[in-house]
Amino acid sequence: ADDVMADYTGKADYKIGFSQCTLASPFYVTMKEVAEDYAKQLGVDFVCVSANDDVTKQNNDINDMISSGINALILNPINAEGVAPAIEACQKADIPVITVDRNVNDGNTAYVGRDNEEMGRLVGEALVEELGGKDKAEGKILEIQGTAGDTVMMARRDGFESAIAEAPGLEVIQSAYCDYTRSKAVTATQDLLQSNDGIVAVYGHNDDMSLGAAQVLQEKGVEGVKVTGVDGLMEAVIAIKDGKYSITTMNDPGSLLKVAMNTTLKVLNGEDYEEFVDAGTGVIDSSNVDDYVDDSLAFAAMK
Amino acid sequence: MQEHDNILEMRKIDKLFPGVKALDSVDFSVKRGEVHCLIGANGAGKSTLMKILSGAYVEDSGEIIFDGEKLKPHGTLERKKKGISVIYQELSLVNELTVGENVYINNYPKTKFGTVDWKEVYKKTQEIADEMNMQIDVRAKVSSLNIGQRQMTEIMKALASNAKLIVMDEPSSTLSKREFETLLQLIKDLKAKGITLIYISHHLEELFLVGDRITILRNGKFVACRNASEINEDHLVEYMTGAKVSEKNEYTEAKPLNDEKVLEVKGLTNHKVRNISFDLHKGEVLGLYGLVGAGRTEVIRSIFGADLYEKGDIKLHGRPVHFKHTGEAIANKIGLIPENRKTQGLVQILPVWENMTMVALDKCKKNGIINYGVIRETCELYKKSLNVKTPSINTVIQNLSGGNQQKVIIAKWLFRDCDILLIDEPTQGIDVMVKEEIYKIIRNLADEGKSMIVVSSELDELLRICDNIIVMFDGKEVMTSSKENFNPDKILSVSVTGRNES
Amino acid sequence: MRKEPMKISNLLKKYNLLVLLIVFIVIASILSPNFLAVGNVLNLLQQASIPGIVAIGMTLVIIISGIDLSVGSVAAFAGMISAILVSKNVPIIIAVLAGVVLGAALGLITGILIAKFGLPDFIASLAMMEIARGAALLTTQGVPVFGLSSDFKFIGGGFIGKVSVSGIIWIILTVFFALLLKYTSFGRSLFAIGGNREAATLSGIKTTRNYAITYVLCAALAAFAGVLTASWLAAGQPTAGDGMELNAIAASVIGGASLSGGIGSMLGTFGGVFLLQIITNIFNLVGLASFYQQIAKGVIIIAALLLNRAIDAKK
Amino acid sequence: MRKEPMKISNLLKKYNLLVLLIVFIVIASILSPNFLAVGNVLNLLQQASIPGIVAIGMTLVIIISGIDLSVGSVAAFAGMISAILVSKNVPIIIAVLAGVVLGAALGLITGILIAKFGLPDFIASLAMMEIARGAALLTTQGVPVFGLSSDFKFIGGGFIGKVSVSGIIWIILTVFFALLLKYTSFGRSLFAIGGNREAATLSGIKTTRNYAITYVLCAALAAFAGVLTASWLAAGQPTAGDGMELNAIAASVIGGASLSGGIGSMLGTFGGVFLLQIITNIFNLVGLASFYQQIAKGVIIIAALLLNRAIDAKK
Ligand SMILES: Nc1ncnc2c1ncn2[C@@H]1O[C@H](COP(=O)(O)OP(=O)(O)OP(=O)(O)O)[C@@H](O)[C@H]1O
Ligand SMILES: Nc1ncnc2c1ncn2[C@@H]1O[C@H](COP(=O)(O)OP(=O)(O)OP(=O)(O)O)[C@@H](O)[C@H]1O
Ligand SMILES: O[C@@H]1[C@@H](O)[C@H](O)OC[C@H]1O
Ligand SMILES: [Mg+2]
Ligand SMILES: [Mg+2]
Repeated sequence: ADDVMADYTGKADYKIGFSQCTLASPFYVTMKEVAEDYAKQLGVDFVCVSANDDVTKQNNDINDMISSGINALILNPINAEGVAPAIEACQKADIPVITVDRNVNDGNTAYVGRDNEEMGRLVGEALVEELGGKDKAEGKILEIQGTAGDTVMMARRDGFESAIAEAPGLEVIQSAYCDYTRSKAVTATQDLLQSNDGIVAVYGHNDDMSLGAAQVLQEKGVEGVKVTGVDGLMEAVIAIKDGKYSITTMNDPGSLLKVAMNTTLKVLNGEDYEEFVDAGTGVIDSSNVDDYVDDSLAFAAMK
Repeated sequence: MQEHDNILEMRKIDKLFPGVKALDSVDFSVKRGEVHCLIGANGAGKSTLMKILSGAYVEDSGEIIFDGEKLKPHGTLERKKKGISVIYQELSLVNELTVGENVYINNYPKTKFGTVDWKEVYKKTQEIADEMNMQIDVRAKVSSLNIGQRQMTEIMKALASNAKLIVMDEPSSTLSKREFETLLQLIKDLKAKGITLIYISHHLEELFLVGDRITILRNGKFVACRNASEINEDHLVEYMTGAKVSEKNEYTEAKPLNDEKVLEVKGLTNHKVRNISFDLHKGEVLGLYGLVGAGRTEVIRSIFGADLYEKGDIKLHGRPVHFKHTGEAIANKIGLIPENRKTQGLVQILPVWENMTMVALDKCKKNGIINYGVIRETCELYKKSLNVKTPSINTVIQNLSGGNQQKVIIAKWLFRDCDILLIDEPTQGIDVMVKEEIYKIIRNLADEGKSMIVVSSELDELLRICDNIIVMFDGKEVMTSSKENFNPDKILSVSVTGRNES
Repeated sequence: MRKEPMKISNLLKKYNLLVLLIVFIVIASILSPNFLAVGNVLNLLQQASIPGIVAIGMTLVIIISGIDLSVGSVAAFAGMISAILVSKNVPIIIAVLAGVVLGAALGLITGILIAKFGLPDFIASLAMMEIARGAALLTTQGVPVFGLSSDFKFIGGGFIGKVSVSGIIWIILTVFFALLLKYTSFGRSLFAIGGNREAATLSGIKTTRNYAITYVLCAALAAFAGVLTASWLAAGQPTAGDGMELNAIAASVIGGASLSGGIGSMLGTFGGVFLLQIITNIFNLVGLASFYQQIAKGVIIIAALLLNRAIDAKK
Repeated sequence: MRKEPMKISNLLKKYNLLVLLIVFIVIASILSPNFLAVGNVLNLLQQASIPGIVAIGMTLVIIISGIDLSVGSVAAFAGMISAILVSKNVPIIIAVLAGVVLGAALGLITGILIAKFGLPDFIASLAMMEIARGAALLTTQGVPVFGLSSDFKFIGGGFIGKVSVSGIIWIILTVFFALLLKYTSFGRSLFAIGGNREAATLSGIKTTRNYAITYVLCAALAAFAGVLTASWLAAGQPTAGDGMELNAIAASVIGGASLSGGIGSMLGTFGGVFLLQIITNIFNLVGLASFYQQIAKGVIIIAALLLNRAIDAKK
């Protein structure tokens, strides 16, 4: 993955727009920040607008950016179809669209992303191992869900549950949707602990929520529950090192954006580019955590 | 034959409100084409009876026959269509809409497309105004009108709906003498057009000017119905109270004023009034007379710090003051009883005790916190001494009758123990018995050495209680007269013409 | 004698907003030369159309001194239903109508709860906001509906020449409701109800009925806006319309409506919607970072209202 | 003669809510045997404490007939500032105070805009909502602040025995403000202002000042709640508090406050907050799916208010 991470060196004098679905989570904020720094480094003109999770606004934002004269658009769509009109407008204006993190069904030039189902599956498999293997593992797993109807949520759910299905002794209890936010996860965990005995593990659709669950477990003095999540959030990585957290999978937003910027510039310069870049993932647990701890970062970086 | 003479018969009407029997088997009949006066003390049930007539309230039992037809208990719209029009005590106009629009509200002339024909709305309104000799801008917003003009709008509204019977619930209580004259003429014109009128008022002398017959209610019961020509004011009061009137109240004696000046106003000028100057002495009751709109309210509001003023010097006990907030005036033992009970004087949704203690809550504290024992004692005391009729001091004030609400406001300021009280229209809408009580309170306060400025549109009232009267016209002071020289005719003519030639 | 103070004062009221709009347009076009480009203006019209249609209904509700917080989720629910029907090949006109009728039905419930049972507007519509949002999500378990026929795209996303169809619809609806307010008994009754409900009742106006109808209209317009959104995006989005209510209320108030009722105009609201849309548009054009956008938007709303008051005071 | 109908009527008022609460608790404990477990009750206390503290301030504002939409973002902003200070090793007490003072300052701005410059409550606080949210995000460019010292966790997430500290704080604040409302001139003045502002002014009450102070209190309480949230989650979250305002308003109204002002009580609000929290709690306990939760919540709010009215009518 080394060349994926390499900084782009081609000359550039472009205006690049970035339409971000939301900034309501560190994941997205990091994408934006890395992109801004990197753009400065490259000397390209760069604007980022957040759609605040509102598809209508995302379409409007993109139209406005077209009016303001961008040369290319980096897009993290709220969902796969909702920005179709804006993408059409980009096509009409000859503006290439490079999707990042989440993809669209149609009309983009390239996509830089990751396989969220794979992330879920990796966590699931590693967890089954931690709990003693397919045949021995038993008990309830609390699954803290992200945002309703969101493709990322569904992929992480399906990947994880397919791995757990291999172990007949395990049962998954789904929480209410917690929108990837910690405070909602805390309340949900509190309530679910009341009505469920025999919880052996927690799996959150992101680390932020799982950290909330971990906190509740600690407050309630419940021990031995494995806490797992997705993202490689540094706070979770450090918790793994401290033995308070078990597993996470990497989802470094910074690398995503750098690759997306590189791809964009290649497109603009007429160079060769890959239409699909999988930025990759990988498990972090107590066995390899030391390789990833770096508290100057918000998310663990791919090695 | 007799039957057909009556345009309206209300029989055995009962109405119970939670805790109050507002109407108790009331009979009431009105002859076609007459002006029928309906009177009774505050809370006697006059307005309730009229609201039942208009369909705003539904009677508990009883029947109503109008124009030979028994009415079913239904809403205001149907009764309006039948020709019953009520001008409520609390006028029911929409402030943000124009005169014409209020007149034709829900009854618009339409174009052939079924849309509102605005030209026609204003044309027809103007026609009504012209016919009735009313000076009014039919396109003005109601919020910009004075009370008299608002009343005219209500009357036009009734005429626009082809009313056969118009009820006027205390139309005169907020009118000046001159505006009342206009009303009187209007009533005559309406009568001439064959319209029947029901007229409610606490000004007994008016009844003889406008009315053919008079029905008296007491405590929700029918007492009597008499021809106006066969009865006098004393009888009326007797019917209203159920007791013989002791003696006609006399004007108090003129007495020398105390030399001590408690308030000196020089050259007071604000957005409404110019160059007002007067002194108020200890123990003096000073009247401010004038037409509605003369600027009397503005004078006392400026003194009280409720409104800003541009120029003028005010001295309190010889010391210059300039209050920027009502709190400062109150701290200096000045109080103000505003002209509008409902919107300025009281917080309607709060209980009697809270309204009574609102300006003097500090006096109800022990160790810096409010002591409800003190509040209860104080309020019970005033309830008794002012004879406030309320089930309890915890009753929400909006459930009290107007007169009793006014007493609560007076109690509020008595409790504050002010040296100077500014009183705006103290007896508006208040029955004759309570009026007397209020006059007595004012005179007693004066005897105790309190000083008062009383604004009133009822000259009689000022003549009775004041030591001096200032007459205002269009924001200016045009005449000052002391008790020994009171000349009602002169005061009246000066207040109308604005000229003091003598 | 035949002075017409009403019309002059109306003009002046509009003029406040006009001043504001002109100030904004001048600033905007200085900040960004692209602002007044024909493309951008048409862009603006299209962007403003959907919130604009919602704001029409909200203004009606504000005139009767109500408030409707449920518009955003009603829009989402109606959009979902239409999208699902379109995806099942139901004729487009029926799918659109179904969405609008659904919205109207929800509005009727809210309206009855408020007008007949006396629940506070704020809370009744808040409850409806939760219900409609839950229902919208429930239709497809939260998954957006894709792959709608391109015919459906016309009403929300189509163009006649260079002008967006939804923009044209917005203008037509604005004119229609402006006329309704001015020239029908129903329209006039809304001002009476909002200005003084008791007086309106005593004048024989069917206040309860008209109050409820107004909520029906508001919800139906919101639902229609939701259908237009689905059409525009060629997808039903159960999370659409979040925050729509606040935007619509702000637009109405900036356009001169009073939350205490009895005052409001379609033209004012039209301007208010435009003004709010310009704010976001110009920020995007000049590339102001997102966080600053929110702050600036808040500051500008306050400034606009203060300016409004200052102009008023001058009169 | 020494009857005290005032107190009885108060009791009756409370009794409405009590009936509701009991109905709920009975249903809840039938639906889930865990509901009345000590652990769950303490749980509820903790969960309700933060919205509860916000609702105290909101009730004050509602009593003066205002409304404050900015509480959620003020909470977030204050929480961020405290968290940042704690992360920079500023003494905790100072960090907490800084958050609260910041909130108070924002409340002062909103209050002055409303009370002095006459902007509508709804819009002024809406603008402040945008501003504070933007500012909260701006502090760290949107990144949460974590890794806070465990001492800081005590106020928001700590326990004394098994009882949560924030729960205790909530109870203390409720009692404090109930006494303030009942036994101080300032407290009584709020009812007068909300009931009839003009009459209050003419009674010498400093309405403008007290109106603004109420907004200051509301924002300071919201800010404190935000600091507690940061403490509880051991992280400053710039996006925290979204939707807090609607929850707080709903709790106040369910607790008997009237949005037209002059009516409201701390005990009622306490019950209202609890009731809303029970709804979510019981759904989670019985495992009702999310979408149904929203619908059921809306329906229950309506049912609660209708029941409330039915009980009222019986009296
Ligand atoms: N809506 C109501 N609810 C409860 N009580 C009422 C209501 N309306 C009137 N009352 C009570 O019914 C009685 C009759 O009131 P009403 O208004 O008819 O008197 P009134 O003769 O018009 O008095 P006033 O001269 O003061 O206008 C009073 O005791 C009043 O307090
Ligand atoms: N709230 C109001 N709305 C509309 N017009 C009003 C209002 N208050 C007063 N007016 C009108 O404004 C004019 C000035 O009245 P104002 O009260 O200032 O004078 P005043 O001399 O104190 O009269 P008053 O006899 O009522 O005390 C009058 O024509 C009055 O009818
Ligand atoms: O952390 C999450 C990220 O991994 C995903 O893409 O979307 C939701 C985020 O909060
Ligand atoms: Mg009456
Ligand atoms: Mg006056």
